[in-house]
Amino acid sequence: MRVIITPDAFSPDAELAAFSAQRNGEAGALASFVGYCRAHAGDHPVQRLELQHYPGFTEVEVRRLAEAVLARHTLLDLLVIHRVGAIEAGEAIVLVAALSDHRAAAFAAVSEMMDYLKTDAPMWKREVGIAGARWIEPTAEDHARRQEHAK
Amino acid sequence: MRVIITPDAFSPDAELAAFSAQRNGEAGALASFVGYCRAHAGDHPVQRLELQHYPGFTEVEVRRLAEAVLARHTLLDLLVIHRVGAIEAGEAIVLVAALSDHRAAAFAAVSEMMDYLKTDAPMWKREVGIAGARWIEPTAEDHARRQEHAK
Amino acid sequence: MTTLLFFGRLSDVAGCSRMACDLPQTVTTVAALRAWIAARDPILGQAIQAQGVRVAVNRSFCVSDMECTLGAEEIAFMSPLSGG
Amino acid sequence: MTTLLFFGRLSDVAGCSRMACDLPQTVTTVAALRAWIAARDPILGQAIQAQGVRVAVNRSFCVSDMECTLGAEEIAFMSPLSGG
Repeated sequence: MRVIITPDAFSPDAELAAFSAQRNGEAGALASFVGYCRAHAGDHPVQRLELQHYPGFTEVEVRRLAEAVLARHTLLDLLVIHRVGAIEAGEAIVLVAALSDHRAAAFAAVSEMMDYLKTDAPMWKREVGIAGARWIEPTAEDHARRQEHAK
Repeated sequence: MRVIITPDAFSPDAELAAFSAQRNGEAGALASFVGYCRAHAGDHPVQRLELQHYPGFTEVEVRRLAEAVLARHTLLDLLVIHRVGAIEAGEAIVLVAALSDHRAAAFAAVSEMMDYLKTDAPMWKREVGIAGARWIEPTAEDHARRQEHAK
Repeated sequence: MTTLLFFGRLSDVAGCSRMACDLPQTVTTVAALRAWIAARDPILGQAIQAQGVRVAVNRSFCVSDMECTLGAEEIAFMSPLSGG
Repeated sequence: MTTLLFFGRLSDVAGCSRMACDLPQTVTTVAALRAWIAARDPILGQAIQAQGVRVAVNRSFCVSDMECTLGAEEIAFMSPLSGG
């Protein structure tokens, strides 16, 4: 399992290729998700996102969430990379990938990890546009999805 | 939307990178799944899979399934690549990827497309090992998952 | 002339994946075709009755065994599908 | 000396994300700390009462407002989390 919280831009393609390359013919299923910073939110342009985090706490909590996902599903490996700091439109914010023998476990793990990140990871997202900045807070839907997973 | 049924080996990493590159800062969410040919099934080694298909029918049916997925979810794009013929252990069998504004739609589309492929796509999978060949047929679980989607 | 196709496990049972047949005029439905096959090859006849076997006439899935096969160019018997 | 941290929207309201305080001996719980902050800055005091705000004492999430803050080095007030 690798959990990386980083201020540096990363290539989800390259990270996913490296993650999948270590499967050695064993895993049958690779599910993944990449969240990108969009150039628009609704009808207004977005210049960048700023992800505030709590150094020393964010890393520990995200790792704890990833360990919970790993414990709940039969996985061969799990990868979580999350940007913090300033993220330009078009750049990747988050990559989650799971290798498993079975597709259902791989899908469930990635989906659940994303739901956890949305509501349980100590990070705060601010959208910066021409008109100024605004904080993005989780939606009722995010919380509802989170509630579907047992604690 | 691209739907490819091919006897040629493909690189899921390269295909996914190309698919994601055309998003132009618009899509916020990329979900994907890769199914690989495993080197083992349970405790016995697998040399390769052979995927029989029905030329002229398989292509039409898989495209029809992909169109149904596209119609049911708010997607920006959908990619389906499926190998047929002889597939060596370690090679990719299938890649499904969906670009969307929202992660829930992207996840649902990929997961549903995989479920359809398992039970509704005219393809027949045979596992070839040292001891001989055996046909793989969908499990009760595959059918149960498929039943969760409306027709 | 009608081409019968067999896929998956059925291609092993049939001993081939493709068979050109001159079907008699009495074979007008999928059900009649099953009976005709069973009369000529009882083992294959039983195999195409197995649960999960699907039939396509001219590359269109059949919903009922009463579907017409008259003049069909291609009729496929398919073991349970297993892509992905 | 205790460091108070404010994250998300709360860092805007507090006007800073970090504040070093000499908390009085009477501030022994999270509830008492909220009241102490509200007395000094009513707007911030109201903001930290908002739904979804979470508190961590020494980098551990609080479950109850009755949790002890005595001798805490770091207490964080966090707007609703929004990663991913």
